[in-house]
Amino acid sequence: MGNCDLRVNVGGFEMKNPIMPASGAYDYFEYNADVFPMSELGAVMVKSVHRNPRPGNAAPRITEVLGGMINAVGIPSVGIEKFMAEQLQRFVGIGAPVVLSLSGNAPEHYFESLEIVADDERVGAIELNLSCPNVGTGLPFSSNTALLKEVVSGARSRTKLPLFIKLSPNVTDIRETALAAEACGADAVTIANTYRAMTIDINKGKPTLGNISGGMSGPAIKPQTLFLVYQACGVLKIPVIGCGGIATWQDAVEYIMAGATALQVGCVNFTNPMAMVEIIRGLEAFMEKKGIRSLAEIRGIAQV
Amino acid sequence: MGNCDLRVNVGGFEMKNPIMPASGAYDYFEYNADVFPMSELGAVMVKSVHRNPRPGNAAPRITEVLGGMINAVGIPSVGIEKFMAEQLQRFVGIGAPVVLSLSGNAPEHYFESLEIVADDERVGAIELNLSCPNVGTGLPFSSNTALLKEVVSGARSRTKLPLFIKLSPNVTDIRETALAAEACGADAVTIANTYRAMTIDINKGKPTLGNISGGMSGPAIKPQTLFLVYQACGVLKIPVIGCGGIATWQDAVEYIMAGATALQVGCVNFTNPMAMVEIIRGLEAFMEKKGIRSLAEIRGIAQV
Amino acid sequence: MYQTVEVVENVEITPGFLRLVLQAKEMAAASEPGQFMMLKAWEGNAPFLMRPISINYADPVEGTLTFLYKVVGEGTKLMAALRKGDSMQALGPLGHGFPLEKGARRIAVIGRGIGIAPLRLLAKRALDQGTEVYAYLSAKEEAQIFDREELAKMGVTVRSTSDANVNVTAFFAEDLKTLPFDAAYSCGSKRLMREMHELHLRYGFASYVSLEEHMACGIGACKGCVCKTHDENGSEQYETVCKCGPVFPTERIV
Amino acid sequence: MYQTVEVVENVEITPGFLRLVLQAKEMAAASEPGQFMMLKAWEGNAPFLMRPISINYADPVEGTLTFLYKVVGEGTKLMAALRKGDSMQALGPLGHGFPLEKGARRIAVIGRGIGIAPLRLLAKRALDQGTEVYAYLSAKEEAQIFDREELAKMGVTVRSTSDANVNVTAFFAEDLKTLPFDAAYSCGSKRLMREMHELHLRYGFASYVSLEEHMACGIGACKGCVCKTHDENGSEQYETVCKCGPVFPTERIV
Ligand SMILES: Cc1cc2nc3c(=O)[nH]c(=O)nc-3n(C[C@H](O)[C@H](O)[C@H](O)COP(=O)(O)OP(=O)(O)OC[C@H]3O[C@@H](n4cnc5c(N)ncnc54)[C@H](O)[C@@H]3O)c2cc1C
Ligand SMILES: Cc1cc2nc3c(=O)[nH]c(=O)nc-3n(C[C@H](O)[C@H](O)[C@H](O)COP(=O)(O)OP(=O)(O)OC[C@H]3O[C@@H](n4cnc5c(N)ncnc54)[C@H](O)[C@@H]3O)c2cc1C
Ligand SMILES: Cc1cc2nc3c(=O)[nH]c(=O)nc-3n(C[C@H](O)[C@H](O)[C@H](O)COP(=O)(O)O)c2cc1C
Ligand SMILES: Cc1cc2nc3c(=O)[nH]c(=O)nc-3n(C[C@H](O)[C@H](O)[C@H](O)COP(=O)(O)O)c2cc1C
Ligand code: FES
Ligand code: FES
Repeated sequence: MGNCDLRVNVGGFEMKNPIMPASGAYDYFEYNADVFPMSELGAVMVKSVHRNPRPGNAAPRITEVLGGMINAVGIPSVGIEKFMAEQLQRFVGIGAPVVLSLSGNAPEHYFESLEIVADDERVGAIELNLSCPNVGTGLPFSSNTALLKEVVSGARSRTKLPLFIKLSPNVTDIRETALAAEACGADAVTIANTYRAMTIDINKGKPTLGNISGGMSGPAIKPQTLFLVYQACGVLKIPVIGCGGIATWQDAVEYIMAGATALQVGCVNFTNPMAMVEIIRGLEAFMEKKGIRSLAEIRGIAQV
Repeated sequence: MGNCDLRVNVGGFEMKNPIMPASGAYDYFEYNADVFPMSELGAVMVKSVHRNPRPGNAAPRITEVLGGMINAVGIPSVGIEKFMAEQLQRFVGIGAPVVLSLSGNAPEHYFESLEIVADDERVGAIELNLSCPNVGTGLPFSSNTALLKEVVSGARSRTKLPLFIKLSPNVTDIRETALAAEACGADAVTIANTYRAMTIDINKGKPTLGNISGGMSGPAIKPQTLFLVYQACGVLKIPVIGCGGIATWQDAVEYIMAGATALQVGCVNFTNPMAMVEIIRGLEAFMEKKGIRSLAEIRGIAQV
Repeated sequence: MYQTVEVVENVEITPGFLRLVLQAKEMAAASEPGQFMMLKAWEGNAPFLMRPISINYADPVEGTLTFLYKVVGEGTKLMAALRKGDSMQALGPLGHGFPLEKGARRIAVIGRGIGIAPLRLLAKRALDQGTEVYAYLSAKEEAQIFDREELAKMGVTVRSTSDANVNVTAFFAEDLKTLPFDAAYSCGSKRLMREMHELHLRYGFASYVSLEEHMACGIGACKGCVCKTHDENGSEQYETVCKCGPVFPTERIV
Repeated sequence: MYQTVEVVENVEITPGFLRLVLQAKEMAAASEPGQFMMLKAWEGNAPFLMRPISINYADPVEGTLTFLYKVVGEGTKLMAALRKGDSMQALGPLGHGFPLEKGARRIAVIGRGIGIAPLRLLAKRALDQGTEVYAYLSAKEEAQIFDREELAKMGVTVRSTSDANVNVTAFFAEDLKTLPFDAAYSCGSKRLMREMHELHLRYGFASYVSLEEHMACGIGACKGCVCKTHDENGSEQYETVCKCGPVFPTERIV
């Protein structure tokens, strides 16, 4: 190893390798499973921080499904003020840049949070989680192109940090929302958040989750998100961060061949705490074996 | 058994039990696995018949994924004239009513087909497959509400048979398309067709399927379609036919509790040819055990 | 710790219930009573999540961890198929277990059915530090009153019942009339917890319960496994069962 | 037929290749050479699809079906874990196998590696009706020239090679110079098929190949497993490998 270059540049955000956790699917600092140093990762992503403190949803918050899980955690949060004042400091010196995921219930929430963040130099990039299903119409922000544009434009004017927009997969055409984010100044789009889903407890005759429905993630949804990434990469100029069901280095290669620049690993971290490191090493070994010197050589080659 | 009533009425279409195959996922007459008589089923659904003869897509047409499969079969068809003249007759006397699924590349295709069908009395109901991904914008018909309305209204004026509209799950809000179908005169909606998805062959650096992407189905997508059915049942007056990943009687009960009136079993027929009969018997046993006399007693009880 | 560990033994002790022994030296050395492990006895992604199972016993000398488990679904069914020499994935020890005061004179451990599992290591540690242990055990059937002999052999005073009409906490209530207890611990039944909590209110001993919630990560990362508790000011909050628990003082539970 | 069948034997014959014998009386009685079965050696939905495996041998007296298979992925790995007495799901016999003319004097069976599997039952049925059988077998390694001894014992004239520089069809070409063949059958290699087809064009014997495609249903219902063929008028069409095939005359293949 060592001959191949895993570095990627995600809209101005430099990563030594393309792997970072997906927001909410690994809380590296406080809740470290202690299985590898965070410095191995291309970046560390924090669980979405809400504008205001929130308790999150009632239990049960998770349920298992074939090849994955549904969560209706509901973004419990200390709120952005407390996060900046008390928690961010702990990420300093971990050997990987930090991406701060922000969430809100209204466009102003994102704007206020960004003003509080004030381009803090401890933050490497911002990801706007526009896929929270509890806003206005009952649809995520990013499913409403007009609202999406409003938030992205407003956010862009309030931060100089690399700005990633995390999109919902529950849209008729991901190219429309991805292009809208690009047009409004996003540096990259993250595709995608979880898929709306539910299970029913047939003995109780009621939805299993406290919140009725939730977001499905895991290897079972990978073929769907992979296609969204493929579609978006076909029309975008800005980089795409692939996120959905990545469990192995082979999955990572599929996403890169579809056109993704960086990758987020979500709930597989729960079922294999070593997954991210195994993916990085597997990518390296694959490149070595195939004589690939940089990821750019294979990025998007599956596009027809 | 015998005390419980599995009969359902789907917008005027009577079924002795709620189970029928999903279109294209079991070709009962010609390609019978010979594992049970068709008369056990609530109805028999034929593979979508296209307006004109079509060869279908290039191989590979299918690929396996975790908990399901992706198909890009592309509706090979003898065309509606030949179907009516040569094939329909073979379904007469099988002991279950026949639902004829129609597909097309343009609204006129559906209209012409319905004129050719001419409310033939051998046909029990019509299902319009409006989820073929090769039309106009590259999106299925039913993802475009205006086009959907045009087709459903036009179809309604051309047939007196019970008319089912099969919707695509790849929409921002299934309630919008379901309500549009209802408003234009559909007798029921079938939710849903397959989810767009793909896999990439990392050794070749190319999409696995000949058609690049395809439609994913199977138990892995059940939690997503179940939620769509739940959402649609919350707003519709007409019945919903649930279709997505049904493999066991427990799945069937989940769909009925979400509000579905009838159910279609798709690709699980391939992996367990006895699945539909096992589901019917399991439903019966469940009702018996719980003292449920008719499916109406549990239909939609999970709605909150 | 996250390791591939070897199965030393996996035997059915009564129909549908097994004892699993794993070779896991460092994990055994680190284990505290009331902690649990996330276990995965299969390859691939179906079932998807690891399964939380309480540590029944940890032998730091042999370097083994013992679990008692009930076969309820797919995950535990696959676990039951493990044979000596097979390997599996294990993450842990996890969570905050049963607090045991150094100078405690006497404690009660109260469990029902498979909920008896985590009590054995607690009893062992208590006895080792000179604390007297009384166990009140119940189950649907005699054969499901797990560890009764093991506990008795260790020196625990055991009272048990499989009579549906007898509350095992009644034995505890009886003993409380004559004996002072510093703490009581329960697991496996909401009713046991409530009854123990009532006695706690009457007699003032410290009272702890081990809770269960569906878990994804087991380490506090996913926020999926919450229960409602009272914070210091008495207002309600969510706490993770895996990280803040699984053991909570009963007065904190809402 | 779709049945739960019992494993009589499942043994590794050379690393990575196994012989599976199933007790399946009616299926064995119905099996024709070149047909296949859809097999599922696991419960649940992962892997999802059944796996198509050619019938290597069918013994109507013992009521057994024999398969030869290579471990390539998850499905065949799970199949390899089957033990005597285990049960599995089987659907079949399926497809149109090798056409064997009643009065045929002499036929050639040509296979490479695991592609040799379906030839044994064909040879048996041919010999039974008094047809002479010549087998031309090749593989990467000697140990992968399956059924060589079985075929020889049955009375088949066997020529084989594991030399990468030798084409086993050259042996066939040699024999063709002196012996008339009524038909030839190949499986397991596109190159073998092409070479056999060329000889067919030269010598005029009937020439059949068994194809493989990824399959979902195995019975013609899903239209997933197509290959391109020429129809009677010479125009191109798709046919299902599972139902119209898996055996096709080589001149029909596009
Ligand atoms: C901290 C803790 C300690 C536990 N200790 C033990 C023990 O020592 N012995 C024992 O037999 N069982 C114990 N359990 C319960 C055990 O985790 C479940 O019985 C097991 O996960 C069921 O898995 P399954 O696949 O067999 O069942 P399924 O019902 O198929 O499981 C489906 C899903 O539900 C979850 N689940 C099901 N039941 C429970 C439950 N009661 N608690 C949490 N999640 C559940 C599973 O983890 C899985 O995600 C404990 C649970 C927790 C939370
Ligand atoms: C008619 C027919 C007869 C066959 N006979 C034999 C036989 O006698 N012995 C034998 O060893 N193999 C045979 N095969 C190939 C065998 O079906 C595959 O090797 C097997 O399905 C691989 O499954 P897996 O889960 O181990 O591999 P994976 O690669 O994990 O399978 C993934 C998917 O690809 C499919 N697949 C993979 N390879 C093939 C292939 N070559 N052909 C068709 N589908 C494939 C699987 O069915 C599955 O859906 C036959 C195939 C066909 C179509
Ligand atoms: C328990 C859990 C919590 C999550 N919380 C968040 C969150 O706070 N913010 C966010 O943007 N995405 C959140 N997600 C979505 C993930 O970041 C990711 O988009 C999704 O899980 C798909 O990736 P995966 O299939 O690899 O898990 C969460 C996912 C899970 C499973
Ligand atoms: C191989 C295959 C072919 C299909 N062909 C059709 C079709 O012709 N018309 C149609 O409306 N749906 C078709 N479908 C979709 C199914 O009818 C069904 O909507 C989908 O598979 C979801 O159900 P399932 O998860 O139970 O398979 C097809 C599905 C498969 C797997
Ligand atoms: S299981 Fe993830 S926080 Fe408890
Ligand atoms: S595998 Fe379904 S048609 Fe051949």
